[in-house]
Amino acid sequence: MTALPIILISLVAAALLAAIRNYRLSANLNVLASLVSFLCAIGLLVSRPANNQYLLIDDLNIVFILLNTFVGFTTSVFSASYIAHELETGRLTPGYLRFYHAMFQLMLLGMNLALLANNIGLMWVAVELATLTTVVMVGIYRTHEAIEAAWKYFILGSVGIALALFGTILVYLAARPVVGASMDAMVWTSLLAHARGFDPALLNIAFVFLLLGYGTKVGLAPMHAWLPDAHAEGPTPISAVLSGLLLNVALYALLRFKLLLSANPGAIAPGPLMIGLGLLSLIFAGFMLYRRRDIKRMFAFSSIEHMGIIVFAFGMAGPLGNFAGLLQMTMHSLTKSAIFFSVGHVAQVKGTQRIADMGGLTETHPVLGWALVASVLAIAGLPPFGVFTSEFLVVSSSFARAPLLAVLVVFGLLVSFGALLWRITGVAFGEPRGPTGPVKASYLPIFAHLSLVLIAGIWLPGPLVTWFQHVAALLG
Amino acid sequence: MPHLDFDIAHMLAGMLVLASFMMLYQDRLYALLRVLALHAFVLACAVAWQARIQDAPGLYVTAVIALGFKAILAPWALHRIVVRLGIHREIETVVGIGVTMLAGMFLVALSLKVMLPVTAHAEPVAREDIALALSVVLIGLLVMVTRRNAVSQVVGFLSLENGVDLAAAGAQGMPLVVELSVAFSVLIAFIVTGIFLFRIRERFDTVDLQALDRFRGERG
Amino acid sequence: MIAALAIQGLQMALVLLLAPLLTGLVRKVKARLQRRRGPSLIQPYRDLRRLLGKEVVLAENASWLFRAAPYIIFAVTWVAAALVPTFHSGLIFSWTGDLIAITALLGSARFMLALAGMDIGTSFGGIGASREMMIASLAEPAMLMIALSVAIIAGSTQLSTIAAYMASSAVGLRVSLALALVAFVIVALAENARIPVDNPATHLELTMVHEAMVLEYSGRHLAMIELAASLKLLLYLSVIACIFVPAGLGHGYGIALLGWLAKLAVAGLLLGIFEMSIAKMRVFRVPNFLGAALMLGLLGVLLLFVSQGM
Amino acid sequence: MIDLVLACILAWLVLALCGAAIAQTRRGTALIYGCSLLVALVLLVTGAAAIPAGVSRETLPIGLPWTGGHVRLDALSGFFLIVVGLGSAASSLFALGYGRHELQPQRVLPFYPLFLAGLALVVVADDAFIFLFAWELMSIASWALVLAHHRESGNTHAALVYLLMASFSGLALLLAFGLLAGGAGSYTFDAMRLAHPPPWVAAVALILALIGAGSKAGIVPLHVWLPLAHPAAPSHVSALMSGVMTKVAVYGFIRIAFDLLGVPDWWAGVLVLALGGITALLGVLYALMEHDLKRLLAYHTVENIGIIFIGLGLALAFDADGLPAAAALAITAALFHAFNHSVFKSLLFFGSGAVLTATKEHDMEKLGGLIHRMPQTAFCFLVGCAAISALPPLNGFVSEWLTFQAILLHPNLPQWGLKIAIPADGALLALSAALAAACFVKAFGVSFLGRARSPAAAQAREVDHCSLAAMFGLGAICLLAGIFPGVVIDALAPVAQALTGAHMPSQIGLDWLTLVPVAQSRSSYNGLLVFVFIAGSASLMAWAIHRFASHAVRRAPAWDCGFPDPSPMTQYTAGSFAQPIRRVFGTVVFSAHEKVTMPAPGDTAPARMEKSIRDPVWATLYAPIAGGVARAADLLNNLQFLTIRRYLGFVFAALVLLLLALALWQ
Repeated sequence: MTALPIILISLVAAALLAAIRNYRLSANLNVLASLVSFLCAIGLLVSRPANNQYLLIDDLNIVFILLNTFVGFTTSVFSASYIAHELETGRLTPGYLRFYHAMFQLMLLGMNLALLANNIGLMWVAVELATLTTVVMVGIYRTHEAIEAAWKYFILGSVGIALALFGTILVYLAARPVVGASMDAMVWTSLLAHARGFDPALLNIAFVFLLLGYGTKVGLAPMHAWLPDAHAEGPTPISAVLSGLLLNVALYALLRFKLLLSANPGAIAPGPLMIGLGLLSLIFAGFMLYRRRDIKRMFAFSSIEHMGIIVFAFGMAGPLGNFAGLLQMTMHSLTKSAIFFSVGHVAQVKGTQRIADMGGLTETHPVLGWALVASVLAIAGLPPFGVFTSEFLVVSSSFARAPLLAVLVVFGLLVSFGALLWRITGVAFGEPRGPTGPVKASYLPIFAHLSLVLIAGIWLPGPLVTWFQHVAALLG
Repeated sequence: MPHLDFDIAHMLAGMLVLASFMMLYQDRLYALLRVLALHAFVLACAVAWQARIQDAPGLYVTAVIALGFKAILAPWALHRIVVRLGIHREIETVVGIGVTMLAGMFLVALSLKVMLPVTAHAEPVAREDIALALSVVLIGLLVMVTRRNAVSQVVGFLSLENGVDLAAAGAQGMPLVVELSVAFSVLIAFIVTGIFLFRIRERFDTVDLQALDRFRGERG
Repeated sequence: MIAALAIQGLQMALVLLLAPLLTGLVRKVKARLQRRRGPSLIQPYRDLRRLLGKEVVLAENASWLFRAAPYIIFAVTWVAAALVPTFHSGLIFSWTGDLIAITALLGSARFMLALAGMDIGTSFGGIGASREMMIASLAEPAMLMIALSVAIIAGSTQLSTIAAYMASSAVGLRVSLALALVAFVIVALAENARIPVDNPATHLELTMVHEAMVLEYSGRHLAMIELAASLKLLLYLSVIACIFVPAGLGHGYGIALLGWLAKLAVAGLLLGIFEMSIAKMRVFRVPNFLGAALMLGLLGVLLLFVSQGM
Repeated sequence: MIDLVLACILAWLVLALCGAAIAQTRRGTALIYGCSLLVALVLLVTGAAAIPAGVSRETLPIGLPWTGGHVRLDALSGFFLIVVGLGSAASSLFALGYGRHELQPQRVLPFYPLFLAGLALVVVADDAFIFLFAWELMSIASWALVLAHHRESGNTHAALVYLLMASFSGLALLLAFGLLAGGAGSYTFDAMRLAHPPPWVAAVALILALIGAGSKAGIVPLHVWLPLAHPAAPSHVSALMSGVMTKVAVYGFIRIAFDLLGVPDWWAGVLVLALGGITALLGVLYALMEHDLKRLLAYHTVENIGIIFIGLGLALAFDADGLPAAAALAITAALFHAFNHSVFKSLLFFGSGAVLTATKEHDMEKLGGLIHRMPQTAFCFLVGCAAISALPPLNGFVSEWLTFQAILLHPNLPQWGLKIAIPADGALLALSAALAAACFVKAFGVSFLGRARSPAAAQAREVDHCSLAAMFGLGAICLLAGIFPGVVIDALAPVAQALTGAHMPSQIGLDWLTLVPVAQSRSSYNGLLVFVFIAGSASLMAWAIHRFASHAVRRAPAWDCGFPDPSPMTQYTAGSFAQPIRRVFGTVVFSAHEKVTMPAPGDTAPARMEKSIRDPVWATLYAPIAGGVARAADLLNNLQFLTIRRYLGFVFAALVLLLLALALWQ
């Protein structure tokens, strides 16, 4: 059993999808491919392959891979029903759909590769691939806004990428004297093994570049500017993938490099930097939520907010902090993609993304409306959903150690909660507004995600916990 | 390593920084493109020289890419775009040239200061090269920030990327350099062949980013 | 046991019997001071008999509450009066309620009376009820403050114990007690609808409070309410007597009884003189008047809390 | 024992699911409420049995993986389980009738049992996670119930404010627990009990607990959500929120302040006393200014919470000064009042619910004369009014009397803060009690007495038997708890013992069932005798008069000093009733002022009188916060509309700054 299939499947699927004209067939194929790669990921759980110079499976990234492939699968299911509607309304043409599906698989390929890579160079290439594919996906509607969003995303993204590459090179430079001028100097496993001998000064500079470079893709303020528009203007499945997966991938990269730094005694502690950026993003996004008129853009900002919390948690580190970070990350990508699924259908019903044109959803579309309410409550960190657990851990564990920071976090949480609650009350309750036609929604993905989050909120399975704890220990 | 090799490598890197400064100085589009070509040419030389002194054949490929793609193809393509889109030739800069130059100076100083504490056992070539590469990157970013129109920003980005390449080449025996530079070239190809510019061409009469920004979500 | 029960019974009978007389006395005093002969002392008894004999004229929309209220009001007041040591401290049932409970009992009487006032739905009833509650909202806390300061001094809220303590020499002269007495007098005036707060003798005036509430009552109902009113007056005077001039209590029934009667007579006299000597206030100056009482009471308590010596 | 409680909670959760499933069906309502009633009764009995019985605990495989879900049933939890069980039983019974008029049962039935489950779970939770989990669950469920009639104006706003404040309280408690748990994250209450934190930690934790629990209980100035949310919910839910949920919040405070934190400092007592006193007075004043029946009741909840916290503050003060007996008296008074309030407040909300079903009105100015149309409801409501106004011989008086006794108990505490705070609270308590009486004369008099002010009120019909049964039941409890207070006090002895290390002397044995807090010579009260005497003498008198004097009755038009007015509009309204008190207190507190425009003689225009009232808390605390957030949002929002170049500028700036920092750091 090796990790290769995950990559290959996507590759092959992409090639096929580029060829197939019939969009139903291609949609189903898309779903199938995603499902198979998810199964492969589960296979990895069963028997873990040996690592080589290029591919790596360890406790840390297997979490991400599973999550990635799972959400990829559910998203493909959702996208099947979504694009059908897009075709009816004529926003997309079959020609574009071929492109769309192919790109979808390439995107998954890029992300999975980035997660699997045992090689900082390979990882960088993969992240770039993911970026490029998502860029064209964002621009696919070819409206003014879409193009501008894509352009913004592209420019900021490529600058970020460039900075990340510079950082990567610096890491290599730091590693070379110790590991020797060979491929090993770019391989995670050997890097980690020798990290303590690296030149701290170089590592520091490298981390600054990597933090900003990959942080741009994580969507941390002040590098966040691309994220809201990309979420708002792209097709909703892409928004779901962006929030649910791409941010995680970038975050994963950051964590990897954080490992290097924390393994090196001389280097600066990465904690404070991450805490600072995290708090900034959290509070900034919290305030930005209030003036949003576009529902997808609003939830994009909520993603920034949550990335802030997660980065903060990892910055606080410690067994509790890291555990909370991992949990929060998992829960966020499940919940947020669920939100985007329901929002996508809502937007299709209402024919717009303007919040002002939505209202009384629980009256007109009870299932959809309550699903949306539930997922928003979940993302706001209320029980019985999983985010509550993680935020509980973040706040309580950090208050004992750094009261002021915890108070700031609480402040940010309250601010953003106020905005989300205000909006969702308007959308889901009160007098119905906007078109109230029936909707051909695929509830399966939504409820799959929600039930997972619900279960996690009440009871975390033992293996998962020990595994998270192990990773948390890894992250120091 | 022989002293001469080091000097030449150092000199080439320095020239790259110089080219970046020229870029900062230019306020006319065509001239800017020429400087870009020069910039990429210097880079090619630097990389080739590194290939020679590190006798890493892979680097020659990078050098060739730099020469062919960045020094010739990209400037030419951008030139075509400028002509076809009839972009007005002056680049309106945000702040005066003088201030920009000063900022550039400051950036160079900063990068040197940052790189200084790197301990000696990363041998001098690497250290100096990285320091200069860092300043090239920063100046490239500065160009992007201080120029208003898209083409000049793309130019800025290219120079930034040249800096990264310089660093990669300077990092002795770095594997995957070729792959990375190829991947990067793809990125640039994306920009320069400019699906976006063409799409934008369909939509806008100008590639001035402010025109782009007029269609910002949530306005109105 | 039997004796104790008998004394308790005697007390209840006495207060019931003496209450109208006291009212008559006050009226008489006022009349004399106005150079009128005035009605005879037993006039209130005659009024009561007449009222009891008459048929009741009920407004059409009077509810059961309107009819039940007079009996409840009377009973509550009577029970309260039965708990006050008049001529004998340590009545067998005196521990049924302390000073606070007595205040609260009178509160329940007022509650019912105000509701009865609102039952018919006339503007006068409303005026009466609303003003009564406004006055009470200041008088009752004042009363409780007095109770607090007295209780702190005597270490008990139990009237018998208080009286015993006050009679003993341990009291000495205390500022708080003086404050309490002044406050108590003010409260008593307000609670019994006397001048300057209210005028028991008026009708058809927008200044009336108590009379406005009972405007719709007639016959036996009115009799009950009048009786309750005079009981209340008697009660307040006896409480003042047993707290502030406990002399005579506990020197055998005869002396105590005579002492109590004397105190009542003096109090009635003073009340009459006082009522004659000042004018009635405007309604919205009453709050200041009562607020003063409340402040005095609170001041007394604070003094006690702050230093035990005063 | 605890397993039984868990079973009840589980049953309620299952019922919630069923509720979601069968809400639309014809029998759904009856089924859900009926089952909830049964479960509630079981819970009630369990709680009652748990108080004398010792501690019983259980660890569930849920919650935080490495801690597990700890639940624990001790005397305190047992007592509050009684409150929860009684309240939920009564409201379920009431809802059996009331719920039939619900237009959208699917918006109520799923959340009602969930709410009950949350309430019960908070009380038995024994680690921070389960506690907060249940705490927030309770908030969410009630939030959904507040939104049950989300299309009525103002309800969505109420729900918004409510959940916002709820999560604020949750976060405050979270911080408190985080502090107590320490960096290692030992979240079980047992660990916290053993953890003797340093004084400043204890202090901060106590203040946070006061903020967290207080804002859920409705302490001024954190009460703003309460008068909005409680009335918005269906009446049986309002009863639960006002009668039970606020008590569960009180439980939260008691659990942290008395159980987890150990012996407090004396200033804690001062703090709680001050807040309690202010809350009591402001609550009743708000209520007096209010003419919406349900909102008036909600404000009275604020007042009574204040009274409860006065008791708790006294207990803290006595505890700090090492006077366990006194502390026991104070906390018994507080708990007793909590119980009483849960009873009569539920009763009153049921009454308002009955009025609502009968007239579709909860604005008092449109009611009146209901005593003729719905006599039984009127009677129960009257009992509730008398009880909440602390009139003997009902239960409200007993608990307030006990609080007074506690105030009187130790005038000579060493600290000056307490020397001032305790008597001041005495005055505030007395004032609020008197004002409460005034307020309920207004409430009952305007809505039930007099003449009907609207056709709806004139056509009102008596409500169904289930509702009446619930009301009469609670009314009976008001009376019984009033005339047999000894029973309750003895039942509370183990709780007081557990919290303060002492308990009040046993009451049951005393002759005539008298209530003697400390000593016969000091103070005593006998509700039973008072009741018997009043009833006896009243009926004796009535009998005697009807027997020997006259019993003739003639119905005639109202006399009204000779010129009665047929129009019911000439009656005293709630507004006019409150006018004197508004003049006396309102001008100071609410800067209330009236503007009378009297037309010139001969002018036929109607005279007008406008009154304006300003909510001091909202104006001085919440409006600025809201404004601040809005301003900040507007300010930052500009960052959404920059050019790409500027965004690049941010990245550039960040990079340069970090490099600079690095350069300086090295």
